[in-house]
Amino acid sequence: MNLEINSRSLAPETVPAGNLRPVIEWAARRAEPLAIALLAVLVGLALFSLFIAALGKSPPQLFQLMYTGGFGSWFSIQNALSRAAPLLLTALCVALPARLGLTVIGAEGAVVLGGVAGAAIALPLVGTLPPPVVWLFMALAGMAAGAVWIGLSGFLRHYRGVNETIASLLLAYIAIALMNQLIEGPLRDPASLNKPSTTPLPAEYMLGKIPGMDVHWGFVAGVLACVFSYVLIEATASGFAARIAGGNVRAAQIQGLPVGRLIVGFTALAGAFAGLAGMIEVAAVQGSANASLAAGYGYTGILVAFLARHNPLAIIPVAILLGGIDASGGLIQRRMGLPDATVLVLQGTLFVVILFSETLYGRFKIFNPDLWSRPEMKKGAA
Amino acid sequence: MIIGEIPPQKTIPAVGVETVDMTMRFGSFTALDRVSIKVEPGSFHALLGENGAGKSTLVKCIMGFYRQTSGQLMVDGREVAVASPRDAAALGLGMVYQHFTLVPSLTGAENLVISRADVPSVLNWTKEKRALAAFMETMPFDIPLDRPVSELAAGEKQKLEIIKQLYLGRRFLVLDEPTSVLTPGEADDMLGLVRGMTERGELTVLMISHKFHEVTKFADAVTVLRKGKLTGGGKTSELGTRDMAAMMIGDVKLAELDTRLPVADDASPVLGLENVKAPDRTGLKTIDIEKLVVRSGEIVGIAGISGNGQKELSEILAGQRPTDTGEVVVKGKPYGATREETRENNVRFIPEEPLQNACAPKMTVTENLAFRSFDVKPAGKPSFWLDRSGMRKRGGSLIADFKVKTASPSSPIASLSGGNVQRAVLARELTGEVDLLIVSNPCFGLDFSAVAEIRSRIMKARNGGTAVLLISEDLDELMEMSDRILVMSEGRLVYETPAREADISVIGAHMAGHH
Amino acid sequence: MDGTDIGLWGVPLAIIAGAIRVSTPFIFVSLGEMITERSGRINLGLEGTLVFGAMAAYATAVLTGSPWLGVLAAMVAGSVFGLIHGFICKFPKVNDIAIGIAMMQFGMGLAFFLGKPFIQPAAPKLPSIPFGAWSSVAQVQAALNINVLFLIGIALAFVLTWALRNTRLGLILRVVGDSSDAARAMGLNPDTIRLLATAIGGALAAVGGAYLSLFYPGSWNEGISSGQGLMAVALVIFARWNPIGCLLASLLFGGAGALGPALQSVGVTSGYYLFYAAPYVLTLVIMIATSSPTRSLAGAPGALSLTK
Amino acid sequence: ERAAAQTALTVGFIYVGPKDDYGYNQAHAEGAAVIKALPDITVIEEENVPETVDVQKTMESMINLDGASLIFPTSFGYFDPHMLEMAKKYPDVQFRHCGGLWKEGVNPANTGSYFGYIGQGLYLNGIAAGYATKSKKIGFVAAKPIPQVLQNINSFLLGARSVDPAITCQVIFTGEWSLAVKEAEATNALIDQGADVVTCHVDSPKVVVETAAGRGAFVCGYHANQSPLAPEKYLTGAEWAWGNVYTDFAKKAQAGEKLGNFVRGGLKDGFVKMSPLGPAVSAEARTKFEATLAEMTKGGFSVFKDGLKDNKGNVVVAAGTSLAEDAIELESMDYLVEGVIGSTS
Ligand SMILES: Nc1ncnc2c1ncn2[C@@H]1O[C@H](COP(=O)(O)OP(=O)(O)OP(=O)(O)O)[C@@H](O)[C@H]1O
Ligand SMILES: Nc1ncnc2c1ncn2[C@@H]1O[C@H](COP(=O)(O)OP(=O)(O)OP(=O)(O)O)[C@@H](O)[C@H]1O
Ligand SMILES: [Mg+2]
Ligand SMILES: [Mg+2]
Repeated sequence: MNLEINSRSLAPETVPAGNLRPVIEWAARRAEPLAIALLAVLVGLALFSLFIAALGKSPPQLFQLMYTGGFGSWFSIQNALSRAAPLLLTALCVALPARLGLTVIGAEGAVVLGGVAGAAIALPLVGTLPPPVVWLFMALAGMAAGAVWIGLSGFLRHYRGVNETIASLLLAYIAIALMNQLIEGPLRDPASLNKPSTTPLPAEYMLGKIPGMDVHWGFVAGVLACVFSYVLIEATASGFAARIAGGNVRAAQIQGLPVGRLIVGFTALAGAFAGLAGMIEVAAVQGSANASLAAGYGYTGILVAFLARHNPLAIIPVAILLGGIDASGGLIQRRMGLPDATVLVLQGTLFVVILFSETLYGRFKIFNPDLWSRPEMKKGAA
Repeated sequence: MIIGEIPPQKTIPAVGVETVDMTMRFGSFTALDRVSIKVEPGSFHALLGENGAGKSTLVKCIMGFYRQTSGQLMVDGREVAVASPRDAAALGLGMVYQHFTLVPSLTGAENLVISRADVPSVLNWTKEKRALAAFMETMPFDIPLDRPVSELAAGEKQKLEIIKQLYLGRRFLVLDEPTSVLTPGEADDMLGLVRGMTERGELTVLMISHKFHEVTKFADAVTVLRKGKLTGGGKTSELGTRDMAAMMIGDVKLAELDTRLPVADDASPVLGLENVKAPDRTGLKTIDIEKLVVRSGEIVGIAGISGNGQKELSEILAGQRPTDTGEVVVKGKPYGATREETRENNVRFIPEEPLQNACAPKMTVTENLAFRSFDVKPAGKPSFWLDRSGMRKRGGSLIADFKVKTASPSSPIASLSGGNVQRAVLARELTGEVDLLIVSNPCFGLDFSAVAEIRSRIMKARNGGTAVLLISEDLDELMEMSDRILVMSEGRLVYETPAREADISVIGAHMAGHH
Repeated sequence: MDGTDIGLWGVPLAIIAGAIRVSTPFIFVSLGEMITERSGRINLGLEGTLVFGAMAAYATAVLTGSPWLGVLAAMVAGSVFGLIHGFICKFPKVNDIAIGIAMMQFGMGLAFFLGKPFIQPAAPKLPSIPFGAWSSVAQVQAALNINVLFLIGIALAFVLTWALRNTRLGLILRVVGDSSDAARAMGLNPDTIRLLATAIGGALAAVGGAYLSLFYPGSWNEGISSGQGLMAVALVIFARWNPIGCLLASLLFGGAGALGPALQSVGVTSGYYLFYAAPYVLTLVIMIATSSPTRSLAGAPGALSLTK
Repeated sequence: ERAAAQTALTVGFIYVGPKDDYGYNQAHAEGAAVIKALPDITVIEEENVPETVDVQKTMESMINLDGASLIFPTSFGYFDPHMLEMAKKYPDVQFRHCGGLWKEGVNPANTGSYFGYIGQGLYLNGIAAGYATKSKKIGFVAAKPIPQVLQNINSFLLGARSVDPAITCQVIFTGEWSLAVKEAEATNALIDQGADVVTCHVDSPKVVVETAAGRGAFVCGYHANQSPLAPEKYLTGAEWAWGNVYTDFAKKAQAGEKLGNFVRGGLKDGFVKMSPLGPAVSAEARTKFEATLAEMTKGGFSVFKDGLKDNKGNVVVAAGTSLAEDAIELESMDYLVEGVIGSTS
């Protein structure tokens, strides 16, 4: 099957001329991802409704509950934001390498080690330094650990030719083993009885909540990281260089761009963000490093990044959306008697449909100025 | 059975093809407009036209890749409906593509057998090999069939493509720019053998080509397309090159090469390689360049059959391939192709297949044009922020200067035609001071007006003092452009000659490894 | 049971026995992925297919009383997953790696959802053949109590090796995997062939899942798979797209997985998390040792996006 | 409003895994099902809730959206910081946590912990195992070396040694609470080393029970009754009886009485029970099993006593002293006793 949407185009026959055209073109190109994503979400929800209806449950009730549980009240919104916080950072761990053409799926490893490193460095500092300084050290340590882990995948890819998707996955398994070994061995707080953990942070060393909200500072850190990444990629020369390398490594090399440094640098930065997510999990939620660090944030981040098409700003709404779906999962279990896997099915359906919708890009004439007129209309100077 | 329906008895196996008012539209764009051509059985017919004239579209309609919008196809005088390549094959129509369609990891024998329509589910290789050997007896070419195709030389591959079509019983062959990857010797050899087959009535050939000398030498008749319309044709014996060119491009004046300024005796060496060794891409052989110097204001051509280390050489120069020993020197200093060194020495690079090797296909034309300059301020200092409006302005003027045809500066560069991508890359690489230019197959697949323009730009740069290293598989191009020609074979530079005194047959012999 | 004490011999025995017991899912899933990748497509979602296959097999076996019907059901379900993947990836611009990850999520979600009622009931298990009857050592007897699927997996590896050279389908698969253009020029439709190859890959992965739920460990729950499907992609690269290589890599991986428990059982007790990570470390080390930035991977299908 | 809340009660249960896992979570879900049947009680449940901010939000959601006033977060990892955090925020809601160590004065008054002396059940398992073993080697598949698990391993061996002091127990840690293939491999490794009775402490004992029985070894169950999985080989099992505990909490909450903060109980209190003895248990074994059970049911039975050494040779219970089931030291056990082959890290 071959969708030839070109021919039955949706575009106006006349194309506005004059100075407005660049603006209209710009707007059309920007509108495309929004429109297609919206369409895909609607189709995904429709498919999921069929599934729910086939089980004899009511889709309207389900969507009503999803709204109530995810976004229907101030409490629910905060619930969604809390769950979104780590996803913002782990999604960046996938999106940044993706802009360089790398598919990294091992953010979980960086999260886990970032948490352990943050907790470990805090141990000797707590009590001697004020909390903000300790947080700084924890953040640096967590980010360094994550940077090493994902940067290693980038390094192996560029300098050794090892596939980064597989390497990062293997490294994630290894990281979890390392974490368990450390928290049950050298770093174990003897007082952590039935849940092996590092020594917990004292209450005053815990990263608090955003004033007026029941959402920890990790959310702010995540949003800032997304904005930072966006600016880095879109508005700086090194971001542009990275996009060239991601668009075509050979072209970047011919330009003399330091591709190796870019790959290692961006994967390390990506890992640093995931490591920061782990450190925040320790400093804002758990209070210590323990096996709960491997809660799957790294894997959900893959979903978020792909749905956001690796655009750091788009990660913010997508992560909140997923946080909301996740938040409503409990309510769906309790009120409708559906198992918790319902949310997984919904996420999977949305994920598949949204990625499928990738094929629609460039097909709608209305969004694609290249189809508005044949090249004959503009022949350069000739 | 009704007598009238019996097809006329054929006297020769070759198949004739005719199109009647063939029209093909892509959306609102008409790529072929009522084109009627007639290819007699047993003839050698050439199809000419600029890039985008519709040649490929026409043959794709014949071969069943496209369904024409309107018009008829006649095979051996009967109207036929060809809905798929399979239908075309059943009628004895076959095509050899510009880019090889042999499967590299399969052996020649596997390639031949699997392309047959009636392959049994389980192959009896002893039987198949015997049959193949018997078939090869009847062929004018001799090709080893038990090696993976990836190990064959380009000429051997092209021959194998033709053998494959004959093995499959095709008696009408479309050859799409069949000689672009061959040495002149190989090209003559191959076309001569094919011509022999047409003369014996075993085969009909429709060849797409941009090379007039091939057309004049081998074809019986030509058809010329321009912008989707038939603009002329006739017997080659009655047409001159000038007539054909006029039919192709109308009255447009071609860009002319500047007269070559003499190379000063004291011209300073710009690029130097000494005893450079590096593994090739299979990791089994080595590239070994004893000495290579390019001086300011000269064009040094590197000839060679593809796969003899030219790619690796350009990768070494681009810093993509680490060397085992030796170093690359530019203007007397070691050169590692970093951005700083590239910028300081004004080194520019035009690799082959620019969309694959020099562009980021999904980025816009403007962005692609900014690859050299995005990280410096106009004053030359490194810039941290990206200057988007400056980039747009610069892009706009480069698009105008180099006549890049694009729907908009913010279209993805992949949406441009091949020639326009090439132009965009030239615009980027040839703007500003250029002291060293490394070019690889710059005109591959382009029509002659585009070719003329690109060559004239390179020559202009040379006359302005740029040192040019031109790596090309097209000997005509090297003869026309170079001051000195070096031949590369099996990873080494095996022969050097000033271009004025060059003898094509000697160069060809060295290319083929007879040295 | 007579308790013969075999002491330290337990370690090599456990590794061999573990290789036999644990490797079967890896064999199937990696052979399945090998077929898919040989066609020029990559399916990263076999973990979801495998888990769904485990569930489908178990549920069918519970409902019908026949484990073999369970295996069949798994194959059908697995091929449906493969078909969905293959169908979606036919469309231009769709990224096969990303769709794989999405299908993994979808498959696991659906398996957990539909599998809830089957956690409790016990299903009949697949039979095994006592190849160890000659030995008087109980441990050897146990180790050689081999499931038919393991034997089928080994046979399959050899059959595939032969078929890739000597059958029409095998050659077609290689053609499509090496070059879409060449395939199209031959009148083959690469999308259709990749669709079928992905479906077969899915079916085999699901058999791997059926082995988990119906033989070893022989139970259905949400933790039944511990990444067997994800590892397939690594094993196939490791095996250089060669069926016998897949078999050996799976045996190696299975054996390495048995190392941890076996060492603890003979008293090597500290650092067991690190022993458990041995298969992953081993895979990574071998991948690093055998890759090179300047050479393309030997044996990699030319049309595969992963290796470009 | 307040008065209504005293009779109509909404109770929330949170499980870390699937609630039908034939093990830990199922035992709690069965308890929840018991109080679901009581009048004026609504039970709401959520499964597969990770020990992260998720569980905090789940508790809050149960409180805010469903009006829960008594919550049982059943996994150990829910206690600190998650439940404590919520307890501070919602002082009107009662939280009771399974297994945690609630401390007077340290932890909020609206929280508490409950647990059962299941180690005694393991001791009884050990007695059945001690009679059944011929190789004098028994095996234990354990998730992680934490006090609850270590106490179970030790109790199992000491029970067996009360039958024959020559018996040893091999332990293998899998490192995860639920990891089917590794649990099966561990079981096989134990049996390869000669163990002929196996028990376990993982979330879902189904795999261990089936694998061990499949290799011809005897098995003792844990968490719930697994005898249907291996009717011939199942000796007995230590089961939770959470229904009693939850009924007690719920009734008190409905009546507006104060709930206990530190609730413990054993066989005597109906917190823990034993699976019926299987057909393979000899008459001799049955006699000793029942005698010991009767003694335990009286209360004050000490498994750990009198100069007990760990497997590194250190004395861990001073000579002449004994630790009854309610001895608080048992809840921080960090050693394996003499006769257990394995180490705690
Ligand atoms: N599938 C397609 N859909 C839409 N437009 C297409 C498609 N394929 C090619 N084009 C259009 O055709 C033109 C490119 O055709 P092609 O690459 O054959 O170049 P060309 O006509 O040979 O030009 P040149 O002489 O510059 O090489 C572009 O303008 C492109 O927009
Ligand atoms: N699939 C397509 N969709 C839209 N336009 C197309 C498509 N294919 C070709 N065209 C248009 O048809 C025109 C004719 O293209 P065609 O490939 O036939 O040229 P050609 O004569 O073979 O050129 P070349 O010498 O570069 O091979 C091109 O300008 C291109 O714009
Ligand atoms: Mg073209
Ligand atoms: Mg063409």
